[in-house]
Amino acid sequence: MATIDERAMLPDGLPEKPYRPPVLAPGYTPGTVTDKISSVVLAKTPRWWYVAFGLSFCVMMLFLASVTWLFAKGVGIWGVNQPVGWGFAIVNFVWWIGIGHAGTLISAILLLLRQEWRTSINRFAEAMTLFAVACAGMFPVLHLGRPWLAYWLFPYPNTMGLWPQFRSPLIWDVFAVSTYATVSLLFWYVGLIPDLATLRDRAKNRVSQIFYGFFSMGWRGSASHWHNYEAAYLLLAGLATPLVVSVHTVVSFDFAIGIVPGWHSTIFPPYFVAGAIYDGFAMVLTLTIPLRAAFGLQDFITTRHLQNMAKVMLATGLIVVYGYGIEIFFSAYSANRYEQFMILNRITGPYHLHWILLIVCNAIVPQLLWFRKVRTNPVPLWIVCMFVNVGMWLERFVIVITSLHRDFLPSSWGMYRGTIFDWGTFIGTIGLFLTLLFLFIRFLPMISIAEMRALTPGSRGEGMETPE
Amino acid sequence: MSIHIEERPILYGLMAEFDTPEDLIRAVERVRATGFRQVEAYTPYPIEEVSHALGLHHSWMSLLVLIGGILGGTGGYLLQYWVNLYAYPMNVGGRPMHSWPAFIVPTFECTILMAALFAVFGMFALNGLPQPYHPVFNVPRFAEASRAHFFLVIKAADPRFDRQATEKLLSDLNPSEVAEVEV
Amino acid sequence: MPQIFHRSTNTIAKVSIFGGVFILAFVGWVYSELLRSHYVTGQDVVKPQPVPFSHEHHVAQLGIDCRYCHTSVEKSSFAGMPPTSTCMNCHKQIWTNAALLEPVRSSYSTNMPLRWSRVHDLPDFVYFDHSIHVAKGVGCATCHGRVDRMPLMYQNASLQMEWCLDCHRNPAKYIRPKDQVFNMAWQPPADDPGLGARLVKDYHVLPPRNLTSCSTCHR
Amino acid sequence: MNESDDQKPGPPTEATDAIGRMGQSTPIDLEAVQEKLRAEPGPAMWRSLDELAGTPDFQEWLHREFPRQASEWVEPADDGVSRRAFLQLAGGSLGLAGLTACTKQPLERIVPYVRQPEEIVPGKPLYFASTHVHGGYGYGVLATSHTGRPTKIEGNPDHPASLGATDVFAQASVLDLYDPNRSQAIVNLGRIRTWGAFVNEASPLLKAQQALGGEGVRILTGTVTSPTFADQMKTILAQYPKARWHRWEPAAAHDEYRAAVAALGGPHDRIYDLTQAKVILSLGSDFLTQGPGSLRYSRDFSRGRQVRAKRPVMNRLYAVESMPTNTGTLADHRLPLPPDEVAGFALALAAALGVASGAPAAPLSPRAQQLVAAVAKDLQANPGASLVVADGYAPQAVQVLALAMNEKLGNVGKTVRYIRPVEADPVDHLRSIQELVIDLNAGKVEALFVLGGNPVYTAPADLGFAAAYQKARLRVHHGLYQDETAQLSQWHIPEAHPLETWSDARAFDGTASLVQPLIEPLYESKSAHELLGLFANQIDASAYDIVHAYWQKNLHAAGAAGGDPEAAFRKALHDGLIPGTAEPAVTAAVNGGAVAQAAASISGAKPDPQAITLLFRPDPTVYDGRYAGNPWLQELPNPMTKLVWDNALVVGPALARRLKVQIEDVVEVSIRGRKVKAAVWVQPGHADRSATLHLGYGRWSAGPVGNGRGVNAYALRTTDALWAVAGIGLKRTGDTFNLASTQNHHLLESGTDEMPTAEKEVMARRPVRTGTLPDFLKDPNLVHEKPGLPKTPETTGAEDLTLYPRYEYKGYAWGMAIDLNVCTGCSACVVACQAENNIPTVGKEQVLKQRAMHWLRIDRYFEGDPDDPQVHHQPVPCMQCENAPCELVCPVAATVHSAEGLNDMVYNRCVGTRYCSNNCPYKVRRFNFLRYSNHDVPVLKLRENPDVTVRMRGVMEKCTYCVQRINRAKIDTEVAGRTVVPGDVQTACAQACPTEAIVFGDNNNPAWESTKRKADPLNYALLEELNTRPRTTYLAKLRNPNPDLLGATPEGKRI
Repeated sequence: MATIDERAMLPDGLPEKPYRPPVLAPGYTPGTVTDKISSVVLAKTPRWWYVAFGLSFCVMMLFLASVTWLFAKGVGIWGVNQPVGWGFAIVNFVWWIGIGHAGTLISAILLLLRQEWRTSINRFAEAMTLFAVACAGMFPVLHLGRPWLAYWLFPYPNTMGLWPQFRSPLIWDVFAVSTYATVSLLFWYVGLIPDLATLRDRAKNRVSQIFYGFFSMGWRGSASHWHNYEAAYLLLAGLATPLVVSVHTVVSFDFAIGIVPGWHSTIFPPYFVAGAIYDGFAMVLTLTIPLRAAFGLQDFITTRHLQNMAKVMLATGLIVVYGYGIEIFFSAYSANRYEQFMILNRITGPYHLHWILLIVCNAIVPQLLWFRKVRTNPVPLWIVCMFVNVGMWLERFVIVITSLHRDFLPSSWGMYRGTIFDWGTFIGTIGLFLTLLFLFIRFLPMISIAEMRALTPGSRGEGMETPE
Repeated sequence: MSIHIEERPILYGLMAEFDTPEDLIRAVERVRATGFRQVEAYTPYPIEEVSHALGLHHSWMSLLVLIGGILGGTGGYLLQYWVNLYAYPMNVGGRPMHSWPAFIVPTFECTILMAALFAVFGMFALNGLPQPYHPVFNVPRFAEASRAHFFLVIKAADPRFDRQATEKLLSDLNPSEVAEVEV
Repeated sequence: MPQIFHRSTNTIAKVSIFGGVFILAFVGWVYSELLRSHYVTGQDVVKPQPVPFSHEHHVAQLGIDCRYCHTSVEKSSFAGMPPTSTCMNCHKQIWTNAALLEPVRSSYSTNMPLRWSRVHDLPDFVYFDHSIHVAKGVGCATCHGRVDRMPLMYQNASLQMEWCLDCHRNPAKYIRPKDQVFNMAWQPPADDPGLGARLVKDYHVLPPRNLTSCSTCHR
Repeated sequence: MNESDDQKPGPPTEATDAIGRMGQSTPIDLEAVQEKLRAEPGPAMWRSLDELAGTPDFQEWLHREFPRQASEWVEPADDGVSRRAFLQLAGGSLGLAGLTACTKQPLERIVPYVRQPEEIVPGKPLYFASTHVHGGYGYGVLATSHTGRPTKIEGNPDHPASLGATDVFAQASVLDLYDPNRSQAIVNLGRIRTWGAFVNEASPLLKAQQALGGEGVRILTGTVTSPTFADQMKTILAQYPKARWHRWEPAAAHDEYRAAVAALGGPHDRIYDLTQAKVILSLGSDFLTQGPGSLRYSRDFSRGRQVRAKRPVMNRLYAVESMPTNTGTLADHRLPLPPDEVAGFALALAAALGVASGAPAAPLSPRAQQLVAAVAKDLQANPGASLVVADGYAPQAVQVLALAMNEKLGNVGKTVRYIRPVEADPVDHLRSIQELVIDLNAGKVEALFVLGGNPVYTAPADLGFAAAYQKARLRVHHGLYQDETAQLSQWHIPEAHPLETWSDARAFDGTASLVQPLIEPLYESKSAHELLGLFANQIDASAYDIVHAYWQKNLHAAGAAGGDPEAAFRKALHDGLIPGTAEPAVTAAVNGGAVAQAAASISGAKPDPQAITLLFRPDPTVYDGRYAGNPWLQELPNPMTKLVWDNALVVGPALARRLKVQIEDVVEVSIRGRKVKAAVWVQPGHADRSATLHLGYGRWSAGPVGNGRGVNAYALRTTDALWAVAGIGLKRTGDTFNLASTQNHHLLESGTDEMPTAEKEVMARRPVRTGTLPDFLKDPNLVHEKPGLPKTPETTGAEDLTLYPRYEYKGYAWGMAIDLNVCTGCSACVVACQAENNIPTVGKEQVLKQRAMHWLRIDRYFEGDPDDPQVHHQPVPCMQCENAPCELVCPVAATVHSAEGLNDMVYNRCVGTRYCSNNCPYKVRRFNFLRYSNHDVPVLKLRENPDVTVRMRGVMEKCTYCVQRINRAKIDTEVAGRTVVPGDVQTACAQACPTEAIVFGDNNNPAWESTKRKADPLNYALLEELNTRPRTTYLAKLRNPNPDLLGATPEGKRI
C-alpha cells in the first residue's frame, strides 16, 4: 500500500496550526488491520527475505568460528593484556545491553504514559531487545578465561561450600541481566498471545495451526481473559520500568565500583541509562525505517513515530552530552591528579581520535534532529541513527580502554588493539542479531494486531484517539 | 443468514455474533438485565465497557504480584545475608561481612523477577490457560473473534437457560448470526 | 473453525506447565546427589593393588602401629609409603613363598618398586599436610576410617571440600587426645562432652577464621 | 644478523632469519614430527639430525618441545586460521565442553622406594651445600632437593662471597640442568658414540704425543680457579711438558690482570672492604653487580647505606661512567662521560691527588672539573676510609691510576687489600688465545681440547678462530650444549651440569668450596675432571674420586680440621666451604713508572671530538652468551633498558638526536670493515659520543631459545679493542626491528611527544619518594611532608578515612619492607621468584603484547634531564593490600583475604574475569592469556616446585609472599610447639636479595627487621592516598650529596 500523502489532509486555512500526523492512517477497520499485518506472516515468503536471512546467517557463522577458536586457544587470541584486561568483549556487552533498552522502555514506560503511538512499534522493539540482550549476554561468558566454569557465578549449593561473592558488580550483572532477559521475554510473550490466537485462526496449514495454537495457549479473547490480561500486562509494565532503569545502572556499576580513574564516577548510572535509551532508539529506527518500507507498513509506522523517536533520541542524546561535560568538569574540580590526567589523556592521548569521533557521532551530528525536516525524512534520520550507533560503541570503547591503559603507575602503562578475532566476535554477534530478527519478522507479527485494532476509528479500545 | 436448529444431546450454550462493539455492549446489558449470569463475551481487543457490563471489576492480579515481589525480595536478601555471615564468612577487601549496600542490587533484581513470574503465571492461572481445546472453537464463525467481530455466549449451564427462549432473546439483539456451541 | 487440539490437551498442557516446577526441582536434587555419589567421590571403592594388602590383618590382628610403615606421618606432609624393604623385614621370615607376596619379593630382588594405586587422592591444587593434623590430635581413623577393619583399603570419606570444611570450621567435634591419634578404636568419651573444646584450646588449634582461609589448603 | 667479512661458520642468512622469524610461528603437529624422528632408530636418527635440522618440521619440533615462547599458541594476525586447524578445533571445543562435566580424577600411582635412603623423608625437601661457578669463580650456594630433584638454588649464608645472597645466574642455573636442549650424548661427527669409542680414538693419539712431550696437545679452558682442576693440569703438564694450557674467558676483566701486573709487579687481585669506605668513586666500574665479588660487595655497600632515623649515616658514592650501570644508579653524584673523557677524568683526579702528572688530551668540561675538585677534596678528607674502584672493564691505564690513588689515599690494607691471584696459573687470556691461533695456523696442533667455553663464537673477530680451529687434527669440545664450537669439532663430550657432578672452585677472596651433585647425571655426560683423567690414564676415575682424592691430600694443607681428613672433607661438604682457604693479604707497592706510563697514555691520546666509541659489555642476563639458551634469563628484563630476548645498540638521547635515530631503528655499525646491523635503543643517562653493545646475542647454535636473538657483538670485537673501540661508523638503514621491553615500551616508541607525559606523571605521582640526607636530618618526615598526599596510618597513625570497621589481625600479620636506598636493580629477586613459584616464560611475542608473567617486577624510573637523569629501581611485588580493591570485584571469591592478611589467590577457583587486574592500582596481577606453563616436556616438570600449583590457561596469578614457605614454616613450628620467629621464613625475593633491600616479616612481631623498618619515618606506602593499606611498604630513597656540589654548576646542571 502506497504512503498516504499527509499534506493532502491538511485542513485548509490552518497552515500555522502544527500538524500532527496520525499514528494510524485513516480508512482502517479492525478487520483490515488484522488482515494486513497477519498477511505479512502468513503470505508467501518474499525472495529478498531469503537473501537477507542467508547473509546474516553467514555473518553469524563468523561468530561461531571466532568463538570456537577462542575456546580452543584462550582469550589470548584477543588484544587484551596488562594493563588492559577488558577489551572488545566488555565494550560489545555494554553496547548490546544498551541497545536492548529501547524495547522494554517503549513497551513499558510509554504504555504507562499512555503514549498510544508506541503501539505500532513496541512489539518490534521488544523483539529487538530480546535479541540484543541475547547477544550481550554471551560476552560476559566469552570473555572469561575459563568460560566452562561460568556457572560458578550463580548461587547454587555445591560440594565446595562456596557461593558467589555478592559484593562484586559482576554478580550484580548476572542477576540484572538474567532478570532483564526473563522479564523482557515474558512481557513480549504475553503481548504476543492474542496475536498468536489471531494467526492460529488465520493459519491455513496444519503445521502453522498447531504452532500458533500451541503458543497461543487457547486464547479466546473472552472479556474475563482480557480483564486479567490487561491487569497483568499493566503490572508487568510497572515492573519492567524500574527494571529497565536498573539494568544499565548495574552495568555502569561494573565500572563505577572500580577504582580506576575514568570508571570511579557517580555520574555513571544516569549517564549510562540515558546513553542506553539513546542508542536503543537509534537502533529501533535503524531497523524500522528499512523494514517499514520493505513490508509497506508506512500506514502503521507513520512519520509521527519517526518524529517521536527522533525527539526521544534528541533528549537522551543531550543528557549523554551533558554526561561527557560533567566527566570533564568532575576531573577538573576533583583536584584528583589521576582523574585529571585520565581526561587529559582521553582527549589528547594516543586514543584521542576515538574520543573526537565519539563526540562527532554522539554530540554533534544528532543536533540535526532539531530540524523537523530531518526528523520526518527517513533517509537523513536513518543516517543520523547510524552515527549514533557507531558513536555509542566508541563511547564504551573510550570508557573501557582509555581508562585502563594508563592508570596509576606509569610503569604499567600500555596500549590496546583489537585483533581479527575481536572483530570476528563482534561482527559475528551482529549476524546473530539479524538472523534472529529476520526469523522474527517472518514468523511473528511485528506489530501488535490486537492493540492496533483498538486504534481503528469507531473501536472502543482504550487510549483510542479520534483522528482530526 | 439462517439459523439451523438440530437436536443435539449436549449443548455448551448459544453464541451470538455482532458486527460492532456497541451491539455487543447493548446485548450484554440486556442479557444481564434478564438475569443471566453464565454469560461470556468475546472481543478482538479489550473493551472496558464489556467487562463492566459483565460485572468484572476487581482482579486478583495485583495481590499475586505483590506476594511475588515480597517473596523474591526477602528471599534474595536472606540468601546473601546467610552466605556472607554463616555459610562461608570471608574477609573480602576489608569490607564488613554484612555489606548491606552491596546486597541491595541482587535483592532488587530478585524482587522484580519473582513479581514478574507471578504476574505472568498468575494471569495464566486466573484465565485457566493453557486451554487449547474449548467448545467455542467448534463454531466456525468464531474465528472472527480474533479478527473484527464480537461474540456473546450464554452457557447452557445457566439456570435460566432455555433453548428456545434464549435463542429468541439473542436474535432480538440484532446479531449477525446466532449459533449453537457444542461441547 | 474446527478444533485444532483434542480435549485431552487441556489437562496435558496444564500439568506440563505446573508439573514442570517439580520436575526441575527433582532434576536439581538428582544432580546434587550425583555429585556426592560414591561414583564421583570414589568413596568406599576398592582400587586394584599389586598386592592385596590387608590392613585388617596387619593392624587388627598383628597390631602393627601405623607408623611402622607410614613413617613420615608425624614429620612430613606425606605420610609415607613403606619401601619394599619394610615389607621384607618380616616377610623374609614368614610367608616366604606365599604366591600373594611374589610381587613384593620380585620387587625386592629386582629392585623395581611396587606401584600401588593411590586410594586417598586429593586434587593437585590441594595441599594437605599429615604432620600438622597428627600434631593437633586428628586421629587416623577420623579421615581414613576404621582401617583396622578393611581387608582391602578403600577411601572412607568423600574428601570433598565441604567435608574438609566441616572439621576446619569446628575441630572440637573431631580432635582427640594426641596419645589416641593412632588408636583406631577411640571414641569420644560420652561422659565428657567438653573434651573437644578443651583440646582445641590446649593444642592451640587456630580459630576457624584461619583454618578456613583459602591459603590454608590452596596455593 | 651479522655480516663480519672474515669467514664465519653458521648460515650467512642469520640476519634475515633473525628479523624474519620474529613474531611468526605456525601451529604444528608434534606427533607427526616425533613419528618422523622415531621412524629412524638410534644413531641413524642423529645422523639425520643435520638434514632434519634444515627442515621446518624440525625447527617447529624444537619450538614445540620447548615452547616457552608461547608464540605457537597464538595465530599471528596475518596468517589466519588454517582449515585443518579449524576443523580440529570444532571438535576440540566440543570436547572442551565435555571436560567441564568431568569431575573424576585419573588413577594415580604411588611408587615407594624399594630401599629408602634414610635421609630422605618424602614431602620434605633436603638442602645441600654446593658451589655456583660463574666465569670460573665460585660462591657458596644451598641447593634445594625435592625427593632427588634439584628445584631451587639459594645462597649459602656461611660463605663469604654469598652471605646467603644469589645473583640471577645462580638462580637460573637450575633451569639449565633440565634444559631439553642440553647436549645429551657423546657425538662424533653427528653420530652418537660411546665414551669408550672416544677413549679408543683419543688415547693412542695421546700416547703418541706423550712420546713427543705432548707438543701437539693444546687444552683451552676459561678462567679456572678449581684447585683440583689446576692440580690435574699440573700433573698433565708434567707428563706432557711441551703441551700448552690456553685460557680464554671472553668476559673476564682482562685489564684488571694487566693493570696489576703493570703496577703491582704481579697479577694480584684486589679485595675491597666496603664496610670501611665512607667515600667511594667508581670509574666506570659496576662492582655491585659484576665481578666475582659483587654479591659480597653489594652486601657490604648496602650496610653502609641503610639509613634510618636512628642511624642517619650513609656512605657517599660518585660514579663516572658511560653506560649507566646498576652501581651508577645508586650514586649520589653520577657523571655520564664518553669513555675517553672518563680516562681524562681519572687522570685529572690523579693529578689533583698528586699521584700522576699531566692533563687529559681533551680538556674536561667545567662540570667535570668541578666534580674532580670536589671528589679529590672528599677523598682526601677520608684517608683510609675512601675507595677508588675501576675494576671490571675500565681500560688498563685508568685501573693503574685507581691503584695509585688508593695507595696514595692510604686505603691499602684498610678498604682495599691485595691477594695472590685466585685464578689458577693466571695468564693474559688475550695473549693466550692469540698464541693458540698462531700455533693452530702453523699446524702445530695435533689435538685441541676445548673444555667449557665456546671460542668459535666468543674469540676476537680478527683472530679468525673458526678457521684456525679446523686446522687442528683432533678437535674435542666439552660443554653443556652443542654450541658453535661443538659444530666445528669432531668430538663433542656433554659436560655434566654442576648439580650433577663433583668439582670445586674458589671465590673472589680465595675461599675454596666443593661442588657436589644432587642428582645422577640426566644424560651421558662427563665432568671436566673426568675428561682430564684421560691424560693421566685414569679413564674410569669418577669426578668424585678425583676431587675427593685431591682434598684428601690437601685439606690438611688447607689448614682444615686436622686429624681425620675424611671427617674434614665431610665437614667442608656440609658447611659449603673449606676453612682457611681464603687468601691472606700480600703487600705490594705501585710502581711509579707504570703510573707515569698510564698518565702519558691518557694525555697522549690524540683527541677526536667526533669519534664515537663503542663499548662492549657482558649482557646482564645472558652474560657472554653462555646463558643464551636459558629462557628465564632471556626473558629477564635488562635492569637498565628493560629489554628482553634481544640486545640492542644502546645510545644516549644526545647521540640519538644527532644521528636522528629513534628506538627500534636499525643502524649499521661498522668498524674497520666489520659490520653488523643492530636496532637502536635510546637509554637516558648514556653518555654522548658513545654507544654500548652487549655481548652474548646473535648466536646460531644455541638451540631454539637462543638462536638468532639480537646481534652478535663479537663480530665487531677485535684483539686490540676488547672492551671499547673508538671511531665506529653508524649508518641508518631505514629498517626497523621490534624490540620487546617490559616497561614504557610504547611510550618510548611513540616518540618524543609521549615520553614527557610519562615522566611528568612520574614526577607528579612520585611512586619513588626521594630526599637528601641533610634534609632528612632536618626533617625525618620529609618524604611525607609533600602536598597532595593525604596521610594514612602507615605513615602517621592518623585515623583511617573509612566508613568500615577495621579488621583486627591477631596472630601473624605478614608484611614486607623494601629499602629503595639500596636496591641496585640486579633482578636476582625476579628470577628467584620465577624459580620458586613456577612462573612460566612467555616469549618475545607475548612480551610485546604486554603479557610478561613475572610476579615481581622492578620498575625503573628516570628523574630529571634525559641526558643525565637519576635512575630509580623499585621492586613491585603484590602489595597485599588490607583493603584490597581486587578482592571486592571478584565474582567467585577466588581472591580473598587470609586471616593473616595475605591477599590469597585461589587458582583453582578463578574463572578469569580479569576484573581484579583492572582494579589493581599496582598492576601486579598476571593472567594466563594462553597456555603458558609447559605441560609437554617431562624433564621440565622435574624442575617445578611441588609446593606451588602450576597454573592453567585462563587463570589469574600473582605474588602471595611465597605462602607455601609461610605455611611450611607455620606447620614446622607448630609441630615443634612454638611460633614463627625471625629466621624461620623468608620469601624467595628477600632471600636472594644481595643488598637486603627486600625484607619480609610479621608486622605484629617487633623482632622482625621488616617491622622495624615500617616504624621508620622513611617508610611509605605506594599510592597510599588510595587507602588500600598495603602490607608491602617502601623506605624512601635518600641521596648523600657533596655539599660543595649542591650549588649550580657552570652549566647550571645538577651533578
